[in-house]
Amino acid sequence: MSQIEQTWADAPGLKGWLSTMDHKRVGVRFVVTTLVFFALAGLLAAVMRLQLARADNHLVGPDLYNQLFSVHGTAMMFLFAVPVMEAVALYLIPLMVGTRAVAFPRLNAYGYWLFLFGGVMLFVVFALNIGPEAGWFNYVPLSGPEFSAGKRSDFWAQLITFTEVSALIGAIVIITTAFKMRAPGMTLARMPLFVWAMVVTAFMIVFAMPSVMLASTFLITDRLISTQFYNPAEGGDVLLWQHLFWFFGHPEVYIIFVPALGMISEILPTFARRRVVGYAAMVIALVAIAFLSFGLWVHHMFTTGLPPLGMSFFTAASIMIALPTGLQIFCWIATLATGKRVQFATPLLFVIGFFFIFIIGGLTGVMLGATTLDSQLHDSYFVVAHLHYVLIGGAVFPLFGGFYYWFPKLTGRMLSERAGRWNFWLFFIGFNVAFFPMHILGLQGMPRRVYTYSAASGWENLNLLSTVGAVTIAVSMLVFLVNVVVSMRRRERAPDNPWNASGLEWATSCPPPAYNFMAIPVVNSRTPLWEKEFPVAEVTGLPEILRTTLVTRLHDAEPDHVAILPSPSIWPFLAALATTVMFIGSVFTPWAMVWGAVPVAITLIGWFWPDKEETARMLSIEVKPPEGEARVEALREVLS
Amino acid sequence: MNHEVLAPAGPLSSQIAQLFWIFVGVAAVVYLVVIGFLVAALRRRNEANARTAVRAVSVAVGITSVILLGLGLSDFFAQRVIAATPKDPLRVRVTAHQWWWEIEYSDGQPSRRVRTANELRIPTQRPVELELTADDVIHSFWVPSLQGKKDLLPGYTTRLDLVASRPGVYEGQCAEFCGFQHAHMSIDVIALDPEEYSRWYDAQLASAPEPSDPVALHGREVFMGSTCVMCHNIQGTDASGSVGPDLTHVAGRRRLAAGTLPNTLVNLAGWIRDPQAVKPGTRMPATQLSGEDLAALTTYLSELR
Amino acid sequence: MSARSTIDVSRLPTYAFGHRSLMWWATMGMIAIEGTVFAIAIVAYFYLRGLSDAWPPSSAAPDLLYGTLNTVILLVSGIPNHLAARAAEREDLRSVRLWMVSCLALGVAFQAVRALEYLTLNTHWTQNAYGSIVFALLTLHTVHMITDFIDTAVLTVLMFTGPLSGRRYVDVNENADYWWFVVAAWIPIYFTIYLVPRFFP
Amino acid sequence: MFSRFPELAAVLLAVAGVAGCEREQRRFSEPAGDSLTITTPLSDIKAGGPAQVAAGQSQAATGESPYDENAFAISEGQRLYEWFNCSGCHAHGGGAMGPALMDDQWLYGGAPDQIYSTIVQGRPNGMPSFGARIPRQQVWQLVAYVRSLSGQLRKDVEPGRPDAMQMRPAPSQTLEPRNPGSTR
Repeated sequence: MSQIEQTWADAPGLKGWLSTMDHKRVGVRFVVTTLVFFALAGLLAAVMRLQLARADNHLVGPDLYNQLFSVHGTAMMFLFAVPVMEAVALYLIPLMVGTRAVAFPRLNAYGYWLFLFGGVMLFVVFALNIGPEAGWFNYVPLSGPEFSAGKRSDFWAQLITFTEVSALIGAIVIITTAFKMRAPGMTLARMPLFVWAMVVTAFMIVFAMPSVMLASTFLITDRLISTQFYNPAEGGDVLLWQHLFWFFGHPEVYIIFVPALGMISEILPTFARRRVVGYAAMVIALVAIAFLSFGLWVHHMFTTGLPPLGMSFFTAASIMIALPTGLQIFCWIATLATGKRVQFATPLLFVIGFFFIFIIGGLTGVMLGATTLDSQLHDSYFVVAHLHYVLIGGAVFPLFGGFYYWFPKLTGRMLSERAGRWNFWLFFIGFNVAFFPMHILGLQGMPRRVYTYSAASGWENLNLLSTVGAVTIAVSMLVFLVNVVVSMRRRERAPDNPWNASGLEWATSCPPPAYNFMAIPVVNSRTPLWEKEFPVAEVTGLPEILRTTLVTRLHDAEPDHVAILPSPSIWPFLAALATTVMFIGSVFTPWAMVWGAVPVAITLIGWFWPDKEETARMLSIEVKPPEGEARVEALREVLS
Repeated sequence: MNHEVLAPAGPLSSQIAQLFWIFVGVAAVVYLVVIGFLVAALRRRNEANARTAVRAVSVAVGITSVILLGLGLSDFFAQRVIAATPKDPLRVRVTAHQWWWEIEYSDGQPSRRVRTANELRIPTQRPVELELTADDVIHSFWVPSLQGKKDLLPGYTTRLDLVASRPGVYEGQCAEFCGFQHAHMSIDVIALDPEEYSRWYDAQLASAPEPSDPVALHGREVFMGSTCVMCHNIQGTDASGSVGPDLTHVAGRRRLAAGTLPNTLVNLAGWIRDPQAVKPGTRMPATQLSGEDLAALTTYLSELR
Repeated sequence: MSARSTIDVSRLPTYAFGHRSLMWWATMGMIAIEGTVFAIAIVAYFYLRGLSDAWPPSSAAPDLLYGTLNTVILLVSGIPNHLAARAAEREDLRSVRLWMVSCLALGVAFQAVRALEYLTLNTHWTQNAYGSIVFALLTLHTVHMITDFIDTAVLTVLMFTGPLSGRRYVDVNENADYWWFVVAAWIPIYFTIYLVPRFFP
Repeated sequence: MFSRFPELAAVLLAVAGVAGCEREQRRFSEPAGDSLTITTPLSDIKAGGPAQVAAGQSQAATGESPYDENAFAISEGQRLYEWFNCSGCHAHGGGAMGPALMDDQWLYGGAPDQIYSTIVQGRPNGMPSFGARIPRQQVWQLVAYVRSLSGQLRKDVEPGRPDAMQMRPAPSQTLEPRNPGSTR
């Protein structure tokens, strides 16, 4: 093993597995965990659809049904949609920007462990009949101390704490990696659109998550130590919860959607064999979506009797956000139109599926943005149809396209095209059969979250049809699973660049070595691998006795200094365990926050405390900033 | 069907239905055009040149913003029409509870205030202003045939105007998840001709009729002697519980248990004997009445027209 | 690999101060997140205040003494904090140790005063929404104060015991940034808890 | 250490499971008990006398209160306490016309079946007999709530604060030391 492989290798066995800092091992683990939660939440949806298949059905009682749809919504939103995008980004961004690791590997690992323990907690709690029962947005006073007995809503609030901290950590890691660790020459204008999308998403996470952090903290203190935030009789307010939740809630759905836009902007140009049309317009559109998404949360509250003039402002903002999304769609279509002949591989099939489904969701979204229509459509099955069209159509389809597209990079093997087509068509048809009838059910007056309905209501046939669609989706997910399992056992390895795409992630082997790039490439274009001469130059001289990578300046990606990355350590895993014990303990007694903080502090100090031997090696290669300054200036002339 | 958004039975809901069809029309056209361009882009032989493509994108964005502005304005004007405050409306106070609707007609004289539950009878052609509040959790009053929904919030009084153009039964449903029996919390809005409405209103003001035969009399004694009296109120008797629906004219109602069962003798008896079988989780407890007492009680209640 | 032009980065600095270092971006991220939490908590305070006809609804406004005293101590603690940051950039170990210890001393002082503040709030979190939001704001800041105090303490111990390398000075510099955040965040909270009920009922 | 981890986790899970399961059960209907022909026997209980079950057959079908560990039933008890106007005489546990329920002094016994009998049979000086008026399941829910007022139940099953004017710290108020003797 060469020196670099030795430095970047993890310890063998379980201890090595738990203390790895490799963003690829943590990334794959993260993606697999989110997919397991996706499958579990999908099963809950299947049970709900079976219960709703017939009128006055007794498959599931009201109490269990309430837990089913609450855990389905909570798991899909907090344990699948947001984390899977971050997991894919944490795997791909270092490869796409041309660096050897994420900015804060230990923090990244801690973020994953916390997410895993939070997710396991939710499903264990659901299995123990303590699952949340007031829906994924858990309106007060139903989720408050008087109307939700026991610990159910408390576990919901704690799950929010787990998944937020993990998402915020992911956001900080993504922003720092994308801004400070790009390959030399990759200026902001040459950054891949997926990286742009993830940076925009990360900023949305940073400014949206605190709102739900506060809301869930206020809820848990209301329930456990009798604060009065949501008690209308003591100065509290039930709408305070809705404002705080939806100020986070709407950016949340764009946090799920914007990464998917990034994925499409990576997949589609590869199959159109040309750069995306209007790169600058696309970036501005992403940023516009981020800003606008913070200005339209009240459209979830149109029916609470707020003053109509105020609501018209939010109607305008809700309708306006269709513009940047529209621009992205037009630019993609223009890219397809001006590219070479398109070859229909499975990733492109899923992107085309996105167009067909998401645009319907977008248009029904405009309808829901209008206050008058929203007064009829809000909280009916029309909304259930809309949210699935924009979430499954808008995020899950591009995500599956991304799986088929980046699967060879993650595992070194191609997914089978034939199974891919079966997976796509079953998913596409099953989805539309399941969710389009829900538009009509909503218009026929079927409200959301009803565990049953009477035969006289006339909703039976469409519900039965919808259940058939749901079963088809389940079958297509099975096909995907089989495809993954079979492909993993294939012998032949995928080439470095199977789709001969243009991104830097395809410049290294499949799967990439622990250090990603033996020599960090220098780029001078937005599509490096499609240039005649790649790489323009190579970075050499990075010390190999420690894990090092290059830190570059934000605006022009000129080399700035060498970063020494932390070595593998088990402390993040232990810190996550201690934090989990503290969070779950605080559901049963507030003193757990005090006593639980001691082990958390100890593990964090252990995580931070520098190792003697490693510090010695660090001192051996240390170059103080003043001495290195001259060297930096010299380099910059060479490059410019 | 009498609970459909697209089968309006009042000026307000037809305004919304009309606007809905406009939005659907525009959306359908936009969808077909965009998908048309997509399919063309996928199937074409030669490459379109980049210059025209970029211009096409900016034109498309321009058209999109014009369409969106148009839709936004159409909604704004429709909103102004619907939000216009009616003149001299019939005022009714609706209080939502966990899983039933308490209705009280606000009349100038307190003695003329009718109290009923789960059923709202209104005269046709006259605007009705509902003052909505909730006693426990958030509910939402939604009768699709007549108007959009409005939430009932603890600590707030929200307003909703209804107008029925023609007589008929218009079913509604609670639209905000409110617990175990959110699915069985529906309400009937029955529009009557003005004279028939005032006849019904005066009948509602009267106290409960005296039991006509010994079986009904025994039924009343069972009512007064068992658990019913703790929660329910019957005008003209000393049962004055206020936590359950008012039963003074329960026999005249179209459906029982907030729209769960049609109002028949068998359903009434079944509901009283074991409400949890019909609505698991409802706040009404099962009673341990013997068959004979139950029959007498049901007879007595069926006379409360 | 063909003999392509190469960039030799072997003698570049192995750490840097200010926004050039990765740690600065993590600290700024933390400050952005916690800043948003404080901002939304203050907005919630004014939202609840807008709903009630009297503010504070039933109790007296918090006494000014300890709150103001704590504001002064916090602002004063900015001085050693600033000097510690400058010393870290000069990598002058002796003065880094001196200023960090004085920061900790002031830290102990304002935590003691904070304990007294809790007693003079004249309300309780169970009393009403006013009491709840006032305790929430104060406790949010207190938690940040305590965690920052412990961070600084651990770093100070490290500065005495070692093992030290140049990078540790970057950590001291970033820790000073976070300390500035805790001081700066207190100003709007002080204004909201202490001055608003008194001068803007 | 790692090898024993699965068994340790399984045991922990089971323990948490048992505690969690009962607390979170939502029992809507109980098997209908005996018919409600309750006669109010004359009893020789004297206020302050030895706390024993009233003479005549004890109305309690079971010795142990079925809802001591069921959070849902206790919160239903809290609602019924308001609905049936128990607060009219007992205020919110502090006592007014009727005796206080938050302390550990019981005129007619604080054991579940004694409270059950007190509610069903009524007691001299104003406690009406609710035997015919309140179904058995609801009486047991009230019994469980009354016992939670005086801190006799586990911390995690106690109800939170009601969405009403603040009468007293909620039983689940966990910061105060648990000495039921102090009435506030």
